[in-house]
Amino acid sequence: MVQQTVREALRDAMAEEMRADPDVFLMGEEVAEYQGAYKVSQGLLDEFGAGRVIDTPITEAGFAGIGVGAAMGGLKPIVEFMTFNFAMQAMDHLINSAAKTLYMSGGLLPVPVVFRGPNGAAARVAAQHSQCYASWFAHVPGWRVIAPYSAADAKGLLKSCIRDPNPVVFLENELLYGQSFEVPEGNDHLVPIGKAAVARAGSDVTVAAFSIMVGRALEAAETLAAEGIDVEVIDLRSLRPLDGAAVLASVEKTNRLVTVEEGWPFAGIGAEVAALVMEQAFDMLDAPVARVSGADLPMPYAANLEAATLPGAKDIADAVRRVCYQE
Amino acid sequence: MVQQTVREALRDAMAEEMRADPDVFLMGEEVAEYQGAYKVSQGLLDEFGAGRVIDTPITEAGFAGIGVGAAMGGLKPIVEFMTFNFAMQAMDHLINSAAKTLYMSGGLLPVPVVFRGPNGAAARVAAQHSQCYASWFAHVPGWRVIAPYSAADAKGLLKSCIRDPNPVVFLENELLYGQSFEVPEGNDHLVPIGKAAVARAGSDVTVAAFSIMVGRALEAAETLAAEGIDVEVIDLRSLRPLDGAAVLASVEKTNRLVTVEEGWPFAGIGAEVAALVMEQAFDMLDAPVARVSGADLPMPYAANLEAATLPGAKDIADAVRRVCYQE
Amino acid sequence: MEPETLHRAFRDMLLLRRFEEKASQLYGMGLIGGFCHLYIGQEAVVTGIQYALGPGDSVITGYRCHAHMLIAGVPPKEVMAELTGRAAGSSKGKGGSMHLFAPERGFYGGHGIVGAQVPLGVGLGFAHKYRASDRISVTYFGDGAANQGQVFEAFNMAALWQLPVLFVIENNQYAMGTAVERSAAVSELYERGAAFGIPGGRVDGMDVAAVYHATQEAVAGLRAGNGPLLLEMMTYRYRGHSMSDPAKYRSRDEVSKVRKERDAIEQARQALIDCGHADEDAIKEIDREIKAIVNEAADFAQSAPEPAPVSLDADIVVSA
Amino acid sequence: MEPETLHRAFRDMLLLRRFEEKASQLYGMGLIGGFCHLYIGQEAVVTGIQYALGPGDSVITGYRCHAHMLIAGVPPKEVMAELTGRAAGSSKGKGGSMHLFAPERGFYGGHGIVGAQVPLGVGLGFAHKYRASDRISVTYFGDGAANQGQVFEAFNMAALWQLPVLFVIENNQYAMGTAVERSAAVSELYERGAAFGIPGGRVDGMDVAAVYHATQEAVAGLRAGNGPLLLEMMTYRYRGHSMSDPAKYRSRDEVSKVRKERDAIEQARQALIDCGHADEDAIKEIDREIKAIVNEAADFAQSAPEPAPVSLDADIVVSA
Ligand SMILES: Cc1ncc(C[n+]2csc(CCOP(=O)(O)OP(=O)(O)O)c2C)c(N)n1
Ligand SMILES: Cc1ncc(C[n+]2csc(CCOP(=O)(O)OP(=O)(O)O)c2C)c(N)n1
Ligand SMILES: [Mg+2]
Ligand SMILES: [Mg+2]
Repeated sequence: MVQQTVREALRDAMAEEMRADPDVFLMGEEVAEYQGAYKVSQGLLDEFGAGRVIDTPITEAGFAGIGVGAAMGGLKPIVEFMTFNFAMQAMDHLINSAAKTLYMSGGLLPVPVVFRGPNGAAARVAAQHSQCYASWFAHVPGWRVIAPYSAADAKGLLKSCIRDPNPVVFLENELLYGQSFEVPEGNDHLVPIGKAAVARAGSDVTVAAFSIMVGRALEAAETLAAEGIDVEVIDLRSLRPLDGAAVLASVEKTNRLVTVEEGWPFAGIGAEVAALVMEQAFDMLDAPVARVSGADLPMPYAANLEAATLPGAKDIADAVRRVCYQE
Repeated sequence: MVQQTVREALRDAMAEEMRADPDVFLMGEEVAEYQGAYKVSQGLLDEFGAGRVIDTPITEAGFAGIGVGAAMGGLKPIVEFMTFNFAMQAMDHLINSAAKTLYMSGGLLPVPVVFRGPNGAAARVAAQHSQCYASWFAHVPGWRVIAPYSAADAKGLLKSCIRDPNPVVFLENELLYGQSFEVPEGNDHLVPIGKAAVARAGSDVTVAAFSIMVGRALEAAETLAAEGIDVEVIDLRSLRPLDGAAVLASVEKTNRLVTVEEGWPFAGIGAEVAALVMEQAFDMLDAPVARVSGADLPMPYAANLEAATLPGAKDIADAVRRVCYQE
Repeated sequence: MEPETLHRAFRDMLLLRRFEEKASQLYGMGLIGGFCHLYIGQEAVVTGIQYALGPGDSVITGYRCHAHMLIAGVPPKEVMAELTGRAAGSSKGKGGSMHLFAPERGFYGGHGIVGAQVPLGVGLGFAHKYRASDRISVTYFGDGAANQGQVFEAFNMAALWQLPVLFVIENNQYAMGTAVERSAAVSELYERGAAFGIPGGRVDGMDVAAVYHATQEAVAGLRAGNGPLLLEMMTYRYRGHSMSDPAKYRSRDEVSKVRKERDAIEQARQALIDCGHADEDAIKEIDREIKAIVNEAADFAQSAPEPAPVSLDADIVVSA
Repeated sequence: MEPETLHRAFRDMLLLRRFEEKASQLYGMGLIGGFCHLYIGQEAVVTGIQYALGPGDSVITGYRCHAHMLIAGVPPKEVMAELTGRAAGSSKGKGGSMHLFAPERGFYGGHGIVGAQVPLGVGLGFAHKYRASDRISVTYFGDGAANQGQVFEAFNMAALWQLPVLFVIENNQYAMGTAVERSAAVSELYERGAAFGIPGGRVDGMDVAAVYHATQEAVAGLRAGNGPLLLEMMTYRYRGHSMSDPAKYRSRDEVSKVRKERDAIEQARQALIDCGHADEDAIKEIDREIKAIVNEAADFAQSAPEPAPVSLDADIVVSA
């Protein structure tokens, strides 16, 4: 194991896959000479040259489409969105050109492209720069939607996604880029797409989270442990396909579930997990599933309002107490 | 009451509001000289002239943005998307420019624009032309999302939406355009935003649907009545704000719920309704909420595959029997 | 154009037309559903262009794509069976009229969203350059599509990176019911690349030889690495935008004038006869052959089985 | 430019600069968060343009918008309090640096998505024409934004409908770390409207008088109903793209050369002295005044209370 930031883990994942496969390349705004707006592509231009690490103009619809076209032509593009907020300009290519083409072509035309970049809120960047697209993307069939928390998962999943023959949306989190984790050494660390992980084993209640909220859930679990509530934290990691079996297995044990996401509640990932568990494990539930989410409003700028909008460990702990009837 | 098609009802709603308020105008592809790709704007060019019924080039991002800008400038634009599939090219303006601006401006800048057009599947138009955007739009705060079924609701809600000071997404259904309903006579038929309707009263089980699926649910209810199951059909109509109270009131009576939508299941409207009911009425439920939805795949073209993808009265009836434990 | 090539072009263009006429019939019989955009009138464009291409070149277009499939060499049966939504269709019945693909023959679809194929086509050109091959990408779009913002974004990147992309505007004068002057502030669409340094030219798209020669020249420059190029093909569609469009936005006279004076197939026929390469009998024989092919395709497409229900869940993703 | 106007311009430009310098300090102290894009270096552009406008004209721009607010006449306190996220801020603390608005003064924001303000600005122009007023819309965007597809879509519709829109490219040579030659296949951005019949011109954006006169002329044509126009203002930003950008993609020399040779404020100062309208003392007095205003704004912005927690749920929608 080595200690690495999520930023380094993502960079290494790309570098390793680019070394292994000449068809893999990276394009996006400021990915080359600037080394990435958030420095995720540090060093890649030097190592791979301007033919494989490519700065684009600020034209998301255009370069997302070019990425998809290059994938149709047999390459394996990694397309970085400076943040996924800007991917909204390219939404049609993500959904209609990338996710639907394999099916529309009866299997003739695979689209092995990875779209990656930061998703959700950073710090104080307000409404247009803070949206979480997890539930939008996961709503749509035809591709993989990934949202890792730890550096090890970021690396292992990104490598799996680059190798995967399908289009992928890979949702990172800017606030996690600088956070350090243990990462397995070497080039062959792969994490399978579609499998959740038990981030903390526990017996009293299940908390299902993804991305940065896994950290908040782990924090809450520590607090709750002191109160005698033993929380199992499931890191969903893959949102499509979602590892429903892992959630159900945990709920079978704990009989209680809290979902956590930073995005909006309405038809969010939490809604899906709650509906799924109700459908498949209604009789196991000792309490209604509780959803913790970002507040149902555009992200405000003011520090205090922003803090009130985003869910924290305290909100999670409160929800856990609620489903444990310990308020 | 007069007998009217949904197409006529929508046209009348626009014409009446345009007569009443000179700031209301219509823009979109083929809305003027062609009278609408689906003839919804029949006669409007003649009555209101080319200054208020405006054909645009095929540039959704551009004209959606122009519509939003005109609304910022104090007009009340109705922007028609030939279908909402093409609104994906304009998604950034719908979300970032329309839905978020009032909040970002601390209330200074309202955006009274209505985006309308057909949503979801028509007949045999395949994957890129058949997406249901209901859950995507309803996921996002800052606006109204409406999806009527009957001509009376189409008219009354569209009129309310044009008068509403907020941005609106108004989801129509191409297959309903030609369907006839009773519509109250006169210019003053308004239906309030945010209120569901009981499309059929019943006591055994609640079916919550919207748009074309209300018709399918009513069909299923007829079949089930013959079997002695008395179904209450709730027409959600407004998806944001969603009338959770109406669903809960019905479930309080029936203790059983089936949700129906033609879109994809994952994080759909059904997931939201199921999660909501679980949170707020867990103890009332005698069975897990069942979701009926479109299949989780891009829409296929072949007639038999398309039919297998979309939910029908039979699927709804099956789900009702399941939640009534009558299989 | 060599008489042999012209002969081949006449035959191919006739196939495209008869195929579409048959599709129109099947549509009328309810055997084809949804949108169905016929290529009738525009045959010279794909034909002249395809003849100037070689193996490994890639082609992409919008939803008006039957002809692009046929000229790429896909058997008419497979195309027609896709239109009727059968398992033997080129997309196994899942794509329909707008979503035809034959990547092994260099044809990348068949895309339903106006303008979206343009960045995709630039991506195909990117892949050629990335591989240091001399292959090129032909990216077709309509006069209406030419207003799409992503087209300009794609122009800019194609020019910045000097990609081997031949942009082809099939200017058939209308985008649905909108005449080009009503959708474009300036109607000289071939000049739209100028802001990015992309040279453009206008070609008589009803003259297969003119199309062929202009494309040959363009392709030579592209293979030499001279960067992207834009050709505006002046053409015309005789039918409505799709099968459901009565096309009331133009006069019958306008249509019949083009048909009479500029029809590509008629011009080719006349030229063949004039140069003595074929006589009326030979022409009739070709027509008979083509009709037989098209009828066979239609019979096949009507009798071929629908996709098996289990295929519903296939090809949503590639199982790794 | 009349000496009085130049005097006013000097004062206004100095306010814009000192305001930004103060914002930079507050950012360094952690009082301003998120992104913060300073306007330092570009002051002549908004100043010269604003002077050529009248009441009822509308203005819109991107996220680099502090100066646009100030020059529209919004009290510096309200702008600075928005930057610090306080209830007294122009957006009640909800928008922050990128989302400033003053519609009652004709300023429509303050938009965070590159290029998105361009169709919005055309919409504002549409509203003017719809109302048959002679008011115009000034739509600012950057050299990077000039590549955005929606800009071309907006050009086309503005030209088709002959809308009173003045498109202003603030070409400060860089889009984040990308020099204009690396993002635009052709760097003459003022020619980008040509494909739609929109005349364009280049203006020295470091010379407030040049900006003013070019805009005056443009506005006269716009008010007369001559249709849209495009001006490319050649300017420069001295600081990084935002507060977090160390701007290593250019040399110190490049920056200091512009500062030394083309600085708008220094040019105005020199001209005021040269024409005898002001002496060094008068200049110093102005600077003192401006500093006081800016300090007061900063004090206010630091001490003003945060938004009340209950305001979180206000203004999500207008309650009808
Ligand atoms: C983004 C988008 N908007 C609208 C449509 C509906 N639509 C399909 S084809 C078409 C007209 C396109 O005209 P043109 O580009 O000239 O091509 P042609 O049909 O003449 O070949 C329209 C408006 C669409 N498919 N995609
Ligand atoms: C659609 C979109 N893509 C990317 C960004 C991130 N971004 C913000 S500003 C900027 C550079 C814009 O440069 P330019 O248009 O020249 O304006 P300037 O910042 O120089 O004033 C970028 C890439 C964004 N906000 N929106
Ligand atoms: Mg056309
Ligand atoms: Mg710039």
